[in-house]
Amino acid sequence: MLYREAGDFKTSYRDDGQTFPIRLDRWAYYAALAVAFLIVPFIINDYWANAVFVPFLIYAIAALGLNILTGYAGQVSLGTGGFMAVGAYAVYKLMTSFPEINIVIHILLAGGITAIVGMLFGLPSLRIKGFYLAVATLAAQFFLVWLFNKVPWFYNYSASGQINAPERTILGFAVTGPATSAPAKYLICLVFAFALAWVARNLTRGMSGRKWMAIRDMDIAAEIIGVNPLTAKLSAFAVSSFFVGIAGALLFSVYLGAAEVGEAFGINKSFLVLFMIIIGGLGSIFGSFAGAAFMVLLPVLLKNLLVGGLGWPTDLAAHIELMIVGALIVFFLIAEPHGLARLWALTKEKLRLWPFPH
Amino acid sequence: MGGNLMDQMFFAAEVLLNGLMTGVMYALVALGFVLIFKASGVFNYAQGVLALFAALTLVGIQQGQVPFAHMINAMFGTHIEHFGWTVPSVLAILLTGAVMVLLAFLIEKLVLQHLIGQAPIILFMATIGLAYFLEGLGDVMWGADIKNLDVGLPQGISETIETATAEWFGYGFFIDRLDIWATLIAALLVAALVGFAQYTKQGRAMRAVADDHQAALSVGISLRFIWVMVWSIAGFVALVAGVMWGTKSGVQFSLSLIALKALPVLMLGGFTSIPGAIVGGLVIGVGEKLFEFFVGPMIGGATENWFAYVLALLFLVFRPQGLFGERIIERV
Amino acid sequence: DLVVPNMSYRTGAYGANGTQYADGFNDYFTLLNERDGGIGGEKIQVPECETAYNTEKGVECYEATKDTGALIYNPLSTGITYQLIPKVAVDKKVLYTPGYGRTSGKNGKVFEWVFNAPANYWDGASVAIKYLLDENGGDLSGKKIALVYHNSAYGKEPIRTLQGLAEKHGFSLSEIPIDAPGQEQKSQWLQIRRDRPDYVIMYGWGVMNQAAIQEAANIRFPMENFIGIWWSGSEVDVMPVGAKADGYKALTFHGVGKDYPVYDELQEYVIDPGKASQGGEHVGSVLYSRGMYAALVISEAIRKAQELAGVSEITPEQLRDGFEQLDITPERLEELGLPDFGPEIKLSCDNHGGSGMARMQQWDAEAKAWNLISEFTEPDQEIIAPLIAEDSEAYAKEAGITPRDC
Amino acid sequence: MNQQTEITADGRQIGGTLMEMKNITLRFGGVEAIKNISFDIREGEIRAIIGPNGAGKSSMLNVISGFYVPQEGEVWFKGQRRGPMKPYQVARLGIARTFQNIALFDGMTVLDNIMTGRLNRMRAGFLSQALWWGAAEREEIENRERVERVIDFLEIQNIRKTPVGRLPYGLKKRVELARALAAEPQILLLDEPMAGMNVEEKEDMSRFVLDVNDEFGTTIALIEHDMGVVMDLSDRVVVMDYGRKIGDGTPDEVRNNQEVIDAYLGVAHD
Amino acid sequence: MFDAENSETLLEVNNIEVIYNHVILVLKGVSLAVPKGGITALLGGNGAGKTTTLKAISNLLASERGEVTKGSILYRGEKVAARNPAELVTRGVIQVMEGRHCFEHLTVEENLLTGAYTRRDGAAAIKRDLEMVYEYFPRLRERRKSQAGYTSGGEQQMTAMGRALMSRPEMILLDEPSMGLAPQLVEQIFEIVKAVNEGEGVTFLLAEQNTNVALRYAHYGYILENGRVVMDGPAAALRENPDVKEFYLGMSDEGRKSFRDVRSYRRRKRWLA
Ligand SMILES: Nc1ncnc2c1ncn2[C@@H]1O[C@H](COP(=O)(O)OP(=O)(O)OP(=O)(O)O)[C@@H](O)[C@H]1O
Ligand SMILES: Nc1ncnc2c1ncn2[C@@H]1O[C@H](COP(=O)(O)OP(=O)(O)OP(=O)(O)O)[C@@H](O)[C@H]1O
Ligand SMILES: [Mg+2]
Ligand SMILES: [Mg+2]
Repeated sequence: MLYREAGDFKTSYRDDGQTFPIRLDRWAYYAALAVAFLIVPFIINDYWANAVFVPFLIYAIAALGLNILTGYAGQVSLGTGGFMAVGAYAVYKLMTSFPEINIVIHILLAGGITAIVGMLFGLPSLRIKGFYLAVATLAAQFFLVWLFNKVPWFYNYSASGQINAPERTILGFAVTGPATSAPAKYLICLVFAFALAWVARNLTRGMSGRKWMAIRDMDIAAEIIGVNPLTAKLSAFAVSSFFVGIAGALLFSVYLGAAEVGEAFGINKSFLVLFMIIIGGLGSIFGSFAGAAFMVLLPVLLKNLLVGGLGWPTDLAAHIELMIVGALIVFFLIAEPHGLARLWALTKEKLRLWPFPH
Repeated sequence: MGGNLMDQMFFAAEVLLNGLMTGVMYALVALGFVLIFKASGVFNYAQGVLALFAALTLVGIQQGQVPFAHMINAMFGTHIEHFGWTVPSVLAILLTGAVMVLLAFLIEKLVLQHLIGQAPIILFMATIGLAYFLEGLGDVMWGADIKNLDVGLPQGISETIETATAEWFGYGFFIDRLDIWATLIAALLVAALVGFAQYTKQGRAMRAVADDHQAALSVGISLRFIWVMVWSIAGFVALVAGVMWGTKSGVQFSLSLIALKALPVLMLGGFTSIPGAIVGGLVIGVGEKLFEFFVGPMIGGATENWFAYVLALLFLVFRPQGLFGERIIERV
Repeated sequence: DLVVPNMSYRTGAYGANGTQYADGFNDYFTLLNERDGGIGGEKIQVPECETAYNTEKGVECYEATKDTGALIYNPLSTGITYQLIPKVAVDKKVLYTPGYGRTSGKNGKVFEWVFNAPANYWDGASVAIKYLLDENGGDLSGKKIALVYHNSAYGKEPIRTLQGLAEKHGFSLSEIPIDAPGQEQKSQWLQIRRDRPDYVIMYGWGVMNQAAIQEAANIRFPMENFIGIWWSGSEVDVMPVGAKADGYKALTFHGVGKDYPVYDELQEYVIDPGKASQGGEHVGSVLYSRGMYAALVISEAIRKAQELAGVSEITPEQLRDGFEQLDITPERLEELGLPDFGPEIKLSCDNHGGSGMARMQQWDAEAKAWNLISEFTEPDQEIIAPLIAEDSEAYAKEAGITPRDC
Repeated sequence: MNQQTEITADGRQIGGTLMEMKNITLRFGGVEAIKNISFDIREGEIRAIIGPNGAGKSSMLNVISGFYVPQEGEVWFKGQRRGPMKPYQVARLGIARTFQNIALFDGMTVLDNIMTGRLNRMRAGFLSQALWWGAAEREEIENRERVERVIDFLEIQNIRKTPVGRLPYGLKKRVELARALAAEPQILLLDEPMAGMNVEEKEDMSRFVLDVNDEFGTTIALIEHDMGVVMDLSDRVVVMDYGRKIGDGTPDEVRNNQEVIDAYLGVAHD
Repeated sequence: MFDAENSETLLEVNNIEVIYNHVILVLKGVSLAVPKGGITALLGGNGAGKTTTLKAISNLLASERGEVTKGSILYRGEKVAARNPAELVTRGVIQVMEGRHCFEHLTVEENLLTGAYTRRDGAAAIKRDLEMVYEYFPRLRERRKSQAGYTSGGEQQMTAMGRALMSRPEMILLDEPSMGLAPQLVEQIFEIVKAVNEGEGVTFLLAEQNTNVALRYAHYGYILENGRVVMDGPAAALRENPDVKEFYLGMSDEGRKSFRDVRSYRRRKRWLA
């Protein structure tokens, strides 16, 4: 038995409610945190930051957000791209209108603004359910993109409608703008991802989380036992959009530095994030990270393998990459419909019994 | 001044009419969705890509392209492109139909079979995976360049209608001949499909499967057969949509994006209703054209992408299952 | 070796267009390598990286190649260009965006690392209007012109220029946006059918182009009065429409067809030995020529840089200097096997965009060929120059750049 | 109207009218599921509703819990007419229930399911929950203690952390009861709590129902098809048939009512 | 009258093990024999594995991520595992699932017709059987045009049974037919089971919680607990067994005991020792 919990007893309800009740898990978690905060920043370079770590962390935040809405509250949304755009444009307007205020506050405010917009578009969820709702959220996606493209105020009347992130600093280190160093980018995203994951964990283990899950699992019954569907659904939309808005703000300001709404926040973004949570695992915080890692890393790996390793022409590689990504998605869904998180949990369950089969 | 007003009205009528026709084109794509949703509860995102794949295959067969030529050339340094023959349209369509059946068979065998009883969202995701795969496959098989699709469907303004209306009303209406054909074909398709679903044994079995997979299995309905059948039909509908849209704007990647235009149509018509797809298509087509035309200029245009969705959304707020969708049975 | 990455896109919605451009770009460098052993004795490496016209993948490509000694980038995407403009200033890489990108990149005082010669979007708009002025005996007053544009940063670029020109020349301008991908343009073209503008100018890309040309044909809009920017004027845009596209016009800033000596050499050194990019399927097409032309300008700048620096293995800084002193004269073009292929390109520290000259081409559907129908024409700098100054100043302010002295 | 407090044979106290249904009529399209039915529920009693399938029993429960809104009639609770209310508002009045086709939250563990029963008693603000600071954590632990008591009571300690989806039917029913009990309701509505159970399990369940009624004085309204259970447990029985009320009274009265025998029991039950 | 001694064995379950999700072991060696023409009852508490056994027989486990890992199931001497559910239906085995599982959006009549899906003997024969089903369940005739989703529990149960009959089965696997039905309906359904059994010669294997009724109608019974068969015998014998009486029939020596008087601590079951 490699993985044991025998001897790991809880003596209070507080201990019993902690995030990693099993000691081994707790250690693994602390070790991962230590590596992420204390080691990676010193060895990261531009390529790793920009191609892997920063997008991974930002998408993990977005995935967390969508997972709260879809995985926990059961409301499928395809409007993630649009909400990310709200975050991006909000932070852009805030950055350029109040340059003297710290960027962290801007990013948080951008999340707040997105939360409000999210609630607005969440209103139909009271009537519309299932795939009808999913498709209805596309209205948000397309409308928001159109709005940011159309109203010049949002992009400060620039000729082409592109927005550019000016340089902003935290403690004297640039975190946005072209001069940002790789560790700075990485760290700000890491701090946000870490803090938000913690918040998500808190919300989902408490009463809010239970209300969301109740609505997800059986909305009528939830209402009859006392869950107010209005507040439960709207709060899910709000929290989810808050996360997604922050992800959008970071994506634009820290990662891309410049963005054009239709291109950076198009419908593909919505699907990408949805993929992440499904591959990672609906209703799982760990799954959001796992899914984001998978979807960010896979194309990079495949590209390096097919073009760099095998020397195939780029277009052939790109097409085959599409096929492989598609096939892998299907494969994963077949192998474990509940995502990487469940796969991991099952592995642990098996390890616990190992070497016995049942 | 009066004449001007009349002109305005005629023009509005013209926009409306063209909206109807465009709606039919959307409905063609939506129909495939409905079929698959009805029979398996699967929200098939890959329907658009299926249309692209069908159109690519059709052109490829028609022009005697060597499948996977690019890959073969890249691997073996050869220079093959074409077999050097062309295939008549009708035969090519039949062959493509056969390919679509084969594809349906493979999809069932490799994907759906393993996902029986999973949550709808999982199935939905699987179809997105499928969409990626087919998109890549289509490109690898037939190349990513823009292709011309010509199966002899006429295109361009119908001059008969233009001159006739010019004589009657003093205003020549613009109607695209392709749209007229699309309307005819769509009407035929819908009539056939409705008859099939409602009045045949297999159609009933298909609806049974949609309601309850396990129960369907328990009465001896072979899910595999029903799914292969439905996906084949959907593949055929995709082929029709692919031919129409391919004739209209060439066969290339963006063809798969028409799926996005079909979604609001579905919402409005109801995911499970074949006539709903048509009616939804008409409402969306007319709605978005009129809106773009009358309101669009005031708010900067390019409203078509979102307006259809907002229209469908508003509509759903009042009727959550769409116009003709099955009422959602809510009991505890 | 000199590294010139080719950020290409051969997949996705614009893959059909990107493929041809990328082939031309690759093949010209292959030619130099095969025929001359590179430039100044240095072989050119052209690692290709697929962006799928997607900004994030573009960033990934940039980051993946920038530490491999890359000198210069040419992403063929306005979106990615905007992404890279701030980055290249920090990493000190040259960004070359012929005929696309940020128009005000022309201002070398602000955009030290960006070059967009020989022409930009605003030049295109102005040249198109000049062409129409010529056709109408110098007077466009009272005429109606419609701009059909890709509803994105790229498509919106010419609006201000055209508005300025409309005011100056007294024509009326109506703007008709088309959302990507743009397969369905019925209502827009019905509107055009009703409004009967005298001319339609199009800034499109991808499937939008052919859909527009198809719709124009459907409503029997006279093709001679329909003018596309250079990104709306390649074979892939007109071929699907067939015979009805005959007479459609588009701008270009380089020659068309295979009637140039350089193609013989390409045949000999690149295509026949089987070294052509992707089998040489597209040699001679408009977009292929454009990719090749971009490669040519880059190689000339490299040559100049080597000459100035006195070393063959140059740095990006030296390449920038090479660009700033670049002078591709008609004679030089002739030497390169492309007589009269492009306008003279003479750049300086403050002018990174050249003269902005462009010419008109017209589609002959029967011969399936583009024909040049006008000479290189200068744009109306009176309108454009202030706009460029204004836009680059705004950028300088936003990004905290103090313009260089030149 | 208010009845006198009574003491039953086995020493339980039954108070005045707690809830009263007055002339309820409920229609679905053309179907009249409930036709002008009135009855009352007294504080502390166990009130059974019986009737053939499709009689409208569950619909009646749904009316009480506010899920169906009757076209006609009034619901009185604690001497006051209940205005139009959403189901979750009704729940807050202290009415909890179980469902005929188990309506547990399959994706959650047993413990979380039962904790949802307490959601109306947890008031911690959103921020506090997000930061797991102050009220949120305190409340969580307080309520957890109460829930643990319910868990002990129903003897389901060993499945606390199991996701309910995996549980066998009987245990699910028990968890559902636990969830309802956790809300510490005034009235507990049970829709066929013993369907699909064998005698042994029915005995267990009966014991729980009786104990709840006994120990907490909870009023119980119960739908059940097992006549043994109904006759043994309930103080009074309402009989419905095709939406009509055909009988109302003590078990003995009901079981000897010829109309009830014809419509429902089939044969006279012992 | 059915004669268990001389009847051939139609279905044989040999020592099967079933595992869900590769980890949850549910059946731990179950063996049964179902004689042709009889009514065999499968009794046992919640989670004993009755449903699982029936699903293993009709080969419906795959869609629930369950699999038979050991043992074999023979129907007319032929391995069931080799056949898919549809083929089993054509061979005469049909299951009425627990919880009814009607097709909600189909009308009652359409539901019944789906039962005839596998039949090849023509529309007239199907029509005749439809009439037969309406004879057995007159209530269904009244509701034939309503969507099954809106019918009451009893009507749904009847629909499900009628649907099974429509396939002209040789053997029906009936999973908890009495659940949630009014007492008089329970009797009625079992009367119908009996009538069908005697009239059409259909063999029944029924899983029931309602031991009382089940043992009154069945010929033979198996008691399942915790994935094992703990007792079996002719129904009459089981009815008299003191353990069965106490634990499954709720009788004590003095006759039926009241639910009010249940003891909190019961005698331990003999077989759980
Ligand atoms: N939401 C609804 N829409 C339409 N009809 C309904 C709805 N809910 C119930 N009915 C109908 O109302 C009638 C009463 O149903 P109800 O569920 O109350 O019966 P019941 O007495 O609980 O029966 P059972 O003992 O079978 O549970 C039935 O005919 C049913 O079909
Ligand atoms: N799909 C499944 N995945 C995991 N476990 C399952 C699954 N289905 C059933 N089980 C477990 O298998 C055991 C036996 O279940 P089964 O449904 O066969 O019992 P049963 O005897 O029919 O009980 P009941 O009388 O409640 O219907 C139970 O413990 C149940 O939790
Ligand atoms: Mg009921
Ligand atoms: Mg069972």
